[in-house]
Amino acid sequence: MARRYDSRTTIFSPEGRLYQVEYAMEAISHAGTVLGVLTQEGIVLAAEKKVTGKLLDLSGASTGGYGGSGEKIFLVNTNVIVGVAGLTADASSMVNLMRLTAQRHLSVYDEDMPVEQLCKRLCDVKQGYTQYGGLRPFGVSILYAGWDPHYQFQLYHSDPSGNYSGWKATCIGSNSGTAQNMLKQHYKDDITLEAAIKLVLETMGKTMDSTTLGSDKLEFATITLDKNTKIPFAKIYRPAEVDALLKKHGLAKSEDEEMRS
Amino acid sequence: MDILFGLCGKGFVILAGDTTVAHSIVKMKNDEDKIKTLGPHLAMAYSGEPGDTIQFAEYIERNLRLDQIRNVHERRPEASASWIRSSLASSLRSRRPYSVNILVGGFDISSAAIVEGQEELGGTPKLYWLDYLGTKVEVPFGAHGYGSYFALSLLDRYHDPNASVEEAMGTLKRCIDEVSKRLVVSPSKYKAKIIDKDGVRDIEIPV
Amino acid sequence: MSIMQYNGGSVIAMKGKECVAIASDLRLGNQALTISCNHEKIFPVSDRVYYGLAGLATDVDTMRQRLRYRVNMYTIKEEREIEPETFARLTSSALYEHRFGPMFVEPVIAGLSKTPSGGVEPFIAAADLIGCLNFAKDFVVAGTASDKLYGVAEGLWEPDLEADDLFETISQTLLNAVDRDAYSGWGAIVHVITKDKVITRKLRGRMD
Amino acid sequence: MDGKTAPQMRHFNPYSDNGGTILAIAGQDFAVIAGDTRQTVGYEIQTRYAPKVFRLNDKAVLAVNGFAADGNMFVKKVKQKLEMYRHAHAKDMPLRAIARLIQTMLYAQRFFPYYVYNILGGIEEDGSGAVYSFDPVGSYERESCRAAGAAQSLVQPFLDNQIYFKNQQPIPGGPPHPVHLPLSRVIALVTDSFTSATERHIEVGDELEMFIVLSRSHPQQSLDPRLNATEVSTTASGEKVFVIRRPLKRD
Amino acid sequence: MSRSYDRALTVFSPDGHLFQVEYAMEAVYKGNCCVGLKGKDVVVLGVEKKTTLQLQDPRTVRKVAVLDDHVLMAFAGLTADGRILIDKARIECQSHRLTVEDPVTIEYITRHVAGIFQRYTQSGGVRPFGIACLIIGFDPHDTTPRLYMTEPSGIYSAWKANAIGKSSKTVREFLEKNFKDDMTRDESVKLTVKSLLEVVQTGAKNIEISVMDSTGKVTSLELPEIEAIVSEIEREKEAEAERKRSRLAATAAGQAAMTARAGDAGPSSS
Amino acid sequence: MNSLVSKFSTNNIPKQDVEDNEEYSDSMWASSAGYATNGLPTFRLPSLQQPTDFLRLHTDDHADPSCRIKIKHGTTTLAFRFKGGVIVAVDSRATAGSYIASGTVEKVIRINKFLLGTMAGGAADCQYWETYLGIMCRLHELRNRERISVAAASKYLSNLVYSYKGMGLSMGTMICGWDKTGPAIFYVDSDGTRLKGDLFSVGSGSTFAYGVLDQGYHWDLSDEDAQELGRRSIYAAGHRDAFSGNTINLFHIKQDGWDFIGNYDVSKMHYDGPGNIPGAPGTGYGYEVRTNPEACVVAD
Repeated sequence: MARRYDSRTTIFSPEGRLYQVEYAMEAISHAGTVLGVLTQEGIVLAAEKKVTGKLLDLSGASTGGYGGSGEKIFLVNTNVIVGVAGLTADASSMVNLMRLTAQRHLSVYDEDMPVEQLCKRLCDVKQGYTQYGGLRPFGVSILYAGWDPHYQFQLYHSDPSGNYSGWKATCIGSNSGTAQNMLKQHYKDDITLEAAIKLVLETMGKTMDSTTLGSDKLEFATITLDKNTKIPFAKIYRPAEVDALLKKHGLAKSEDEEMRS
Repeated sequence: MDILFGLCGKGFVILAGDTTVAHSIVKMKNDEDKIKTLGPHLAMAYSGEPGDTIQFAEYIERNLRLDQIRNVHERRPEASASWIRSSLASSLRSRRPYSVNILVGGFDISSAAIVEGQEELGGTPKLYWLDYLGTKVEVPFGAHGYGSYFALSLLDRYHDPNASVEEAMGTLKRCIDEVSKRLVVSPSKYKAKIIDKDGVRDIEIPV
Repeated sequence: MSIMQYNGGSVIAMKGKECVAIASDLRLGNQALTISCNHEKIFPVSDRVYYGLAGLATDVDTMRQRLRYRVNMYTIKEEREIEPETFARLTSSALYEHRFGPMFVEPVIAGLSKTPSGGVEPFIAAADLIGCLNFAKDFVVAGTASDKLYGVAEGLWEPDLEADDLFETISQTLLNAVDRDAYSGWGAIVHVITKDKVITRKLRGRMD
Repeated sequence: MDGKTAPQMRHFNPYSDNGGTILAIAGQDFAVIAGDTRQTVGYEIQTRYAPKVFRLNDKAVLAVNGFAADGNMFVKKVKQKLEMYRHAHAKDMPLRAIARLIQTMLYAQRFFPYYVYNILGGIEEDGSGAVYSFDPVGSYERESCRAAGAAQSLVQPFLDNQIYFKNQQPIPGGPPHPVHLPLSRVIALVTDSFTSATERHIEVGDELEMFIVLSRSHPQQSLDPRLNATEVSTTASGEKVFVIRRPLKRD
Repeated sequence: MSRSYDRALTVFSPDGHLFQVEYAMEAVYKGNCCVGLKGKDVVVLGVEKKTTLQLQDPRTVRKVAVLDDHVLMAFAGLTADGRILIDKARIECQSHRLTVEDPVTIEYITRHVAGIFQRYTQSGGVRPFGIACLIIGFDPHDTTPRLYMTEPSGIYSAWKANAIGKSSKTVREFLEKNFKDDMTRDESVKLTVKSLLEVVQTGAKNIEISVMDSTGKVTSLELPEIEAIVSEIEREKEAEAERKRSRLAATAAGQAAMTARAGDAGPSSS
Repeated sequence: MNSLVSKFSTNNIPKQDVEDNEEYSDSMWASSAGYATNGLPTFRLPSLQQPTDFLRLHTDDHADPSCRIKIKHGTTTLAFRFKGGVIVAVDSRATAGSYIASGTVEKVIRINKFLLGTMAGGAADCQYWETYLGIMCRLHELRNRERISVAAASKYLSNLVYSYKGMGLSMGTMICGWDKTGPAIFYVDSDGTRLKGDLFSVGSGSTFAYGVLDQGYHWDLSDEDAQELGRRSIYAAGHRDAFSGNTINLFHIKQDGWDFIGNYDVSKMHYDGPGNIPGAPGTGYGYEVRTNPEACVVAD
């Protein structure tokens, strides 16, 4: 009997809506903001961490690995990084699938998977979870930032319905409306990477609930091309690097503020 | 008995193949095109076991076409050739493997293939030699069939990677002439295709 | 003609003092016919692990793709570089998966493993085509010239060679061995992996 | 017809492979001819002492490898002919003549070959060291060094490198590679070659038997006593032949 | 079998409805309006597209999909469903060529798509596709334009002109009124734009037009071309309105005169 | 089959019932301690119905790589006639299976000052029979007081090996020389084929040699160009054929007999070419070396 309900997870409402999908999107609007800005020189990705706490052990991120804390921003392949907003568990499952998909492509074609193709492949899976019984939609929106030789740097946004589209600058998660407006005002087509980093940090600063920015609440990454080899290079900042960056842009919380908090 | 040649020049690659289809001692046809266009800047010449050749070539053709319709941009020659290789390699361990030898010629127009200082070429010519086992290797020139035993040394001597189309066709002509001169049952006619930044098209072999 | 000889090619790896070297010839043949003189058979896994595959070229390619897949997944999930020992086990199990229809390749692995004290320990290994590992203390070989490689290496190799000497030893071993093998040669490539860098050099080998 | 009347074995196989390795190196005025003494069939060792290297006369030593029975018979016949030659000409047959004799003897068996690989080493009439190598049906050439037998592919490339200096560039400005190596170096190389071959080939081992033929023009007419060599030459005035025996691994 | 019955999402209601299919149609009515229209030797697809947002990459917003060299498709409804369906149709197009060499006919591929639709109304554990499609093109070796429509239920039908999606009823009525056989290319395009303007308030920038002619060539109209047509239509409309107004005035005047006269003649039933 | 052939053949078939003790076999025409030779050499055969099958079973390493007796194989040889005489060029590799048994084989057999024979196929067969041919040519000279013609010498050899047809001899040779008629080349093989011609190449690498040779050949070549063509063609085969290579031996036959032009290392030809000699390109023959010299500067 239980199956009966299971299988009825994603069905049309009399108005032709898929409530499950809409609820999933709703879940995302409460998630930590993820913001991406595309430039000719590369892409900047930043994310707001929600899982914070004094006792959280972040030593793993500061010593080994790729950086970040493994919550919001992930390396998928040498040419793609993603930022996720929504259910963390769903996101890990998606990230794993992305990595496998990218590796499978690499095996068969001997090339890094083109970004849009990867994004589309994952969206196909997401769509499947909105159409087949016994499944609920994935509760994640994803920003894909990557490079391929067909369209150079690209930034895609996908949502639980399985839709995706390309963006010059966009934002998902809580307060994404505010951020979107800021981006709209300040984004220029010829923005430099440096300016984009500044724009991203400032926007994050405005959108995040807390008044101050710090590596405990922010994940940050860029993907650029190596000048000599022309091979994409993804850099997910380690906490110390994030703090240094914030300081450089004058957005770090000052010492006394830190004392107080 | 099929004979295939392929050679890269400055900003183009040429594929050529004989046009004979033989069955037992009979020439069934002498104007068969053994070169398939696989994309806007991609073609492949194939030879091998009769039946397998055309079946495999069409399978590849349709899949790459589907790939392109799906992804809008064309797949790079390297990736296409790798995919063809994967197909051959997995077929090798299947119940009945395809026995097809292939030359893949392509022109890579993606940003990564534009050579600094040679932007006017619009990309890089690519030629891949694949055999029925799924061996793949990028070569400046290549040949399949008995022709390779005569042509490879000749191309070592005469091929120029910076040749103009006319010069390259001259070199191709040498290969064809050599095979006509030395091979016992040599084909009478050949067809050639050129692939450059403007796409794939037939090219006349000089007489 | 054995299927292992179809495309020709040979690989060798040697241990040195805090360094390892791995080298291969560059021929790709179609039996007696030489198709390419620029066909590398050694692939990097990380900055301190390299491996070479001798045998049927199509399986070399397939195996390279499969190993890359597994190593990339390992690296991205574990968020650290794979150790040479681990890679050897991974290669072995990947080969054994095809126990009853083997991939016709013999891998040779060379790398530096990290010791708990922060130093490095040279590591080499080879396997047969179904993944039986052989951890040697001196050198390992594979390919059509393997018997010749054994002979020369046995005569030239010494323990605790420094990087430069190791380079010279492996180069001499490879070049002289492949010169007596009809299916290997046509140039060679050597990688010497040391603590701080990998030195890669192409050798001027006989072209016949 | 014939096929009915004359029964025959379907697979007549008179051959067997008895393993082992032989090696000869020619110096300017000497020659070293060596072989191990293991005799095997498949994975079995038939004996640990079966000589493969034979003194023919004071200037020629013949090493045979392959099928031991064929080899022994062949050596016997060569010796027979040399003896007859000595009777007819009152002198030992010169080395290059022995080489040609071996060719014709082998080729006479062209359609039922001896399964033997021969290496002939010794001193030519001009006093130089020489090595002749043969295939089973008699094609031969004069060389400076040659390995044959089970471990030929292990030993030969090593010798190419060490004797012919293959793939070694002389130090720029330094002396060129020597054309001939001194005897001591050659003996060391031969010993190394066999130790190496024993390490990596199951059919090689037990004992190394090394013949050294010194030309009359060789500066020393005896060997370093440390080498522990036995002289086996028959005349005091001619070329000198020595034997050195060394143990090899017996596993 | 019983299992798949159990798990079927789409089952008959006691009064014989397949509610999920009907609801899926509702999703279609929420989608962008698409118009398909056949001319004498052209076939036109017009789509209402959402305004590309300022920061969006216009390349990734594609409304009309190429199924094969000679087949185009537009859909209204759930975008992700559309993408999946397009993919399935593309595979079939190439697969058909591979098995029988010939390209698909437009009816064949429509039937195939409809078949997929149908399966998703009957199979266990799936919901129907929330889209309707217009498929246009020319059959191989043929110069007759083709236009088909399919719906989530699995119905498909051939049309001279039709519309799906938002306000499709209005547009269809408009087309029924204004369609003429054997229209030229320009007339066909113009009518398509005109019909879309029935629902698209924002004008040219939200209209996408693809024209396929009998050689199989597909042309996507550029924004200025559409703008030109829109303004022409607007001019005509104005002229029409003007004429109407004057005619109305004339009629009114006439009627007034008539009334005046009728007043003389007494009431009548006209 | 072989027994039938031997019954009806008019050829001089060797005696098959030679004594078991082969030391009396007539094949030993070399001075076997004073025993002279008479007529054709004879050979010992295994006492079997099909001696050739026996031989094939035990020696043909192409059909069965595991067979024991590995007869050396693989070769590229070529010879061509032009206005300046005959160019003969050969490689020097001998292979047994995949093992390169020798890189210093003399594949040009110097029959006499005016006759050269090339060697392809079984090394021993060529060496033996061409040496034997040398004896016959000398006898001819002594008997007839004039040099044997190339035609006669090649015919003699052809008849000789033809009489062993089907027995498993393997030989493909070119008898080249200069006689009264001028330069001449005859191709002779163990099947009994004998062909007069201007240009031949024999051996596993011959197709590669032809590829270069045919394209560069014409009658009016200068001596230097002809030598270069011979050298370049053998290089081509050495480079592409696994069973050819090591060194090139080049001969030029002129009116006054043959000249040995030189011995060239194939690998050196690839990287550096033959050096500063007339007719040579001045660079290496190698494709990479020729087309992209910068990329070829590598360490050793």
